[in-house]
Amino acid sequence: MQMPDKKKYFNRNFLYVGTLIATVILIPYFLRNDYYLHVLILIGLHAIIVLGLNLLMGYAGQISLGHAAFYGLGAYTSGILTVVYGFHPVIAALIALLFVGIIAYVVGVPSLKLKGHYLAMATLGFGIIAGIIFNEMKFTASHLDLPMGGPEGITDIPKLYLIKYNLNIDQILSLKLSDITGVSQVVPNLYAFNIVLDNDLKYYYLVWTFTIVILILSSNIINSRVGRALRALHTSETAASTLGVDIQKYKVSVFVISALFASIAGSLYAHFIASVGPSSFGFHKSIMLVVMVVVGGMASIWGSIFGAAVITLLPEVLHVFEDFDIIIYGLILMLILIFLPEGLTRGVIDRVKGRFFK
Amino acid sequence: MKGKKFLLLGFLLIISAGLLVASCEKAPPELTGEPYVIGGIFSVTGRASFLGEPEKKSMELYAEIINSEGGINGHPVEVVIYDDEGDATNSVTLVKKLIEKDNVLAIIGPSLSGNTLSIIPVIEEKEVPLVSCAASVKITQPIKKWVFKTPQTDVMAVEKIYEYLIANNIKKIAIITVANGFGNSGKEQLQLLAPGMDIVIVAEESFGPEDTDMTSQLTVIKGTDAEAIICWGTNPGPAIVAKNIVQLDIKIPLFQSHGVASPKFIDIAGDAANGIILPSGKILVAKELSKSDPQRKVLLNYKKLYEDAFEGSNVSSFGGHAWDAMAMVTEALKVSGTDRALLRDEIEKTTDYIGIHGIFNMSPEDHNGLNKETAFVLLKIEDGKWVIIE
Amino acid sequence: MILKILDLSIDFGGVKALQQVTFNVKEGQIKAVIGPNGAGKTTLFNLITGIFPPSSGGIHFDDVKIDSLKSHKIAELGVTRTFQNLEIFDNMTVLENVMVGRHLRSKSGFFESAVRSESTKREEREIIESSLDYLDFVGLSMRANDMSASLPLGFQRYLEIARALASEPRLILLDEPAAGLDEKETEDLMGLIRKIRDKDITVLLVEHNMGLTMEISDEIVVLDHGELIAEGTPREIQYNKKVIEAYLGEDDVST
Amino acid sequence: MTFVDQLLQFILSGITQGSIYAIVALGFTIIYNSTEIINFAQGEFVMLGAMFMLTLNITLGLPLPVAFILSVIAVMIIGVLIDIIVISPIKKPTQLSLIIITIGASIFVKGVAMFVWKKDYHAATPFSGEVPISIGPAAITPQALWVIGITGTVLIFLHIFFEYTNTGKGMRACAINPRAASLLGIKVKRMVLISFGLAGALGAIAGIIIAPITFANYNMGLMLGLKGFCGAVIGGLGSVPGAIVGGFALGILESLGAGLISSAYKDAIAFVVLLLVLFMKPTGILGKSESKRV
Repeated sequence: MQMPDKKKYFNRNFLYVGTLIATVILIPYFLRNDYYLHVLILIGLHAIIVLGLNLLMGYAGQISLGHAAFYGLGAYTSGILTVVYGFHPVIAALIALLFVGIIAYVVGVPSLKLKGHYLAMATLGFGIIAGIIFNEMKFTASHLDLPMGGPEGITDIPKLYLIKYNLNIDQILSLKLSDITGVSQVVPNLYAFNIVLDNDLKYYYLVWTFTIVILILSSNIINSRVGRALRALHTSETAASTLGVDIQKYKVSVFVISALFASIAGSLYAHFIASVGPSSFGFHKSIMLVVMVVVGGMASIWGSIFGAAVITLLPEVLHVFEDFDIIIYGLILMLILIFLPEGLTRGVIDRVKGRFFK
Repeated sequence: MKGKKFLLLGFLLIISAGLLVASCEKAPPELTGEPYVIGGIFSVTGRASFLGEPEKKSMELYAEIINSEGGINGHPVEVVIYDDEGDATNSVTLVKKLIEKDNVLAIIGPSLSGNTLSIIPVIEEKEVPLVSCAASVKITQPIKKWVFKTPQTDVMAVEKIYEYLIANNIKKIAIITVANGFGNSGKEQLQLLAPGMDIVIVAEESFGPEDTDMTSQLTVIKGTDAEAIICWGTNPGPAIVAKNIVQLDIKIPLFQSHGVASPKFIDIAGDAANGIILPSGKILVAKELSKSDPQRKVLLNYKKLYEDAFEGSNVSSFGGHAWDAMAMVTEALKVSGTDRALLRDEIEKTTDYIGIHGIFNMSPEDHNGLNKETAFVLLKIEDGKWVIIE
Repeated sequence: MILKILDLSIDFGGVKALQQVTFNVKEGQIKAVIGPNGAGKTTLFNLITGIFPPSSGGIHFDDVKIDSLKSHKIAELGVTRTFQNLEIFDNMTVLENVMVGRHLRSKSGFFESAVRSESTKREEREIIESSLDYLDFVGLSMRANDMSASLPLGFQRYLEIARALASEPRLILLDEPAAGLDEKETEDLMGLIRKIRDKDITVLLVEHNMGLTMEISDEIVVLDHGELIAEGTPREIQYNKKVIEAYLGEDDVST
Repeated sequence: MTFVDQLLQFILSGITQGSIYAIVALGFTIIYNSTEIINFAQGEFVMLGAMFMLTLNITLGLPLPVAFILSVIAVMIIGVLIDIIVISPIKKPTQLSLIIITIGASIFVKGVAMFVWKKDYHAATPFSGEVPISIGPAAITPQALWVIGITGTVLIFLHIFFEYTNTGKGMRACAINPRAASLLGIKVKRMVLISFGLAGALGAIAGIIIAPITFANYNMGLMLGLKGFCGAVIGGLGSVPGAIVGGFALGILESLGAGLISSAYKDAIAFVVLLLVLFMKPTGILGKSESKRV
């Protein structure tokens, strides 16, 4: 009996993951400065969200036009908890995960009973409502001189750190809120385990570790029992349910998972950009994320990385056209969808190698 | 089917070729020394384009003029301007691009307060002087070593209006503000200063930047005992508010913010604009200023240069912020050369610089440098023209 | 009695698809449902597998009331089906289609699958093995890694059967499996259905091919315009006046 | 001003706002009806209508009716061009790829409009002055009455077009079952072309009549398109009267929300209601329910 595709598939996948890890480690040595590193970090953040969105849209076939809201919720929760309430960043990020998961469930259960345009409209509506709430939320706290939030967003979000000891014991004991959030307070690295991610290179490695881990998790999900159930319900919900697949449960689960991925990216964003504002999580951001999925290639894990990279780099390249960059951006979107409907990955790679590539 | 594809390809190629040609930059005049590069971040497109567009034009115009007069000590001034489209994430990316890739000596902008606050950590870490064109008081309070700003803080505009209210013993007011950075910062100052001048805010309404009808909010205000309405926003909202007030036959006086201090407002509000009072930079009434006013010459010069360079578009106070910033940075460059720290110190030493928005006196404690006398003047719109009240 | 149907009726906006249909299916039996087009055969299958609920009446499987359950719950009890117009997962390979059939017989959730725990790996190997067995059962193992959409019609029918069998059902509903098959393929199909019955899986069959139905069924139920007009062994049905009338129309009842 | 007066004013303003959303929603419904496409570029057709009207009426000084017709024709041509160049070349269109391609088209059109008409806000001349008409204590601008009137006439025209003309019936046939329609000799491709042209025309009309109220700017299309789409869904996606009812409902709802609850959350209230409608009755107030047969 012919050796099933599975074995051959796995060492091909290890090869690609290996090359990705190698490139991620090596790239910084070729880059001259922080700007390229900054763009690469943004690509990593977008890739995390797009991997989740691809599980939802590419594999399970459920459209979401409001995923920037989960990205924003993750970022805002991390920002608010660390700046206004002085939580430790890692704890804040975990609370953000839980909070976003609950909201995704509450929104997901009713929305995912809908199909096609109606689901698109429900998620779009949710995205806009979240955008308005980000714009209106205000936070006042004792140690803040002016209220935080509103259109100007939350600022002075501390760098991500694991353990941060101060010099002397009594200072540790009388740890004031502003101490933890004080960004400019330079703590000499007397203590060996003073792990503070204060420069872009460290942050780059952190973000891309998350991206690669999430890529592997997504790939595992796809090549497993639950992945097949998702792909089955994408083609025919009726057939899948007669084989025992609980359609509603799987749709909501993959919706919540994609929201959790977006929340992780949000928390990483908050500590990287050090401020969160409504302008970064609006309707146009949700559209950009969906474009990354479609352009990268639906139902293709590697398409997510590729799509995130191309669409994040595009505006940087188009800056040379100044005001006309949005004309070119719209043009490129149309061209890709007309000439390469299955997305860049499958389209380009297929034509180059002429072989099916998962 | 085949024919249509080539039709599409041909059509799209022509468009992109046309745009490529239109966008290549003009070759800078050749000057000896290596160029002084100044960076700019403005919201040139998107919802805040009425801020970013004039700011970008003013900055480019100023550089052109400086270069035509021999640059700075023989060094040509080169400006590198990026558009953050109003998104704070883009501002952070672009500030790093300016510093790392274009290694600019100083940065002017961003146009919006939220975007300015988001890039401050990078500015302080990389120690590059920033002169913001956004108004929020948080930008310069608490003082940040490397951060300056040219726009007057909203506090001064609010004070101007409140003083007028007290002079005409109007006690109860209603405020209606736009739900963006500009409106929010104005609302905070209106609320903060009201008790001190025993003015009571009896109604607080707001409207979205793209809303097209505010009659509901104004009907609520009409139901209160407010004696005046203060609308804090930027076009087109305030113009719609003015027209709705006429529609609802609301008689009490309407005040606007310096956000609409431009001829554009009168164009679109039409005769609903008459009778409106608002604080504004002196740019709008440059001709009517008394000869003794030192700013008159500077304002008329800027107005003439701007309207000659960009026929069809009239000068706006927002462009003035970038103009003042360029003036201060280029003055400081004469002394500092390419040393950023020295450049920062020089900017901080700017004294008695007569700018578009007033007379700037920077100091280690004040990185805005404007006081309310010189910053604002109160204007009234009478049959389509600006008239100075005070 | 593995399946009991009692006074089952349903109407779509006035159109009476089924009216008071009552019949039972014995364990291990091959029972056929025949009737002219539009008699309500596929509607009956849709009701049994919970695609939509009936207007009235009841369906019991192993004395469990299933007519208001969701179709995935019904599948859990051991009832599955094939489809008249094929609902193949064309975005997957032949093998993967059958692996979906193993869904009920495996349990690793999102978390175990994501981290690829030992139990998941073991379970994946087991799923692949058993799926290959079922492909072998229907004679499709040589096409395991091809895309399912590339299979000819006949093979796609066998794939659906293999996929349904993979969920190890106790009752399988075959919805016109012989439609579009040639002489030889129908012959093979008959052998396959017998092999299914030999794995004591009860078969409920909807089929137009009279030759196949008469030869293979233990009992036959005849529907006409949503009503049950006859039930009995193939011989009794062949000479039942009402059945002939329903099929051949009024006048030439004399033959 | 008693509470009742305020309520009357809220409703009147809601009707003005609702009529804008209604006519924009109509554009969505026409294209959705014959192609199942949600045309995210519909908002840009509205913007183009307003902008063409500005150039023809104010810059070139053509009389109002002439400028009105020319603008409508111009946007109709653009709508047809978008179908020929952008929509029909797509090989196997999926719901999602169509949503993205119309978004790409809307970004492209917005970019070109910014290039042509620059970024300022322009005031359009109202059809019959600006003296408000008072209905009891409440007041409404004449332009608002024009908007309601024209929306009404357009509705009647569409009713006649779809009920009594062959092309109209052909388009409805395509909506229900394109394959069956093509078997009957209806050229589905041409029907789609006409529906894009018609949607262009509707967008243009909407843009022209609302510009005096909302001012015209290259960026006005997005939010208007979203609200129009919202109205179409609330009213029942695919039903022409539904679009009108949904549009007005959304307008009145927003106006009441702003007046009675909080103006800051006006849009949020509108979209919350949209979600409630979607969750309770996805097919909308007047929509027909579709069931998928196995």
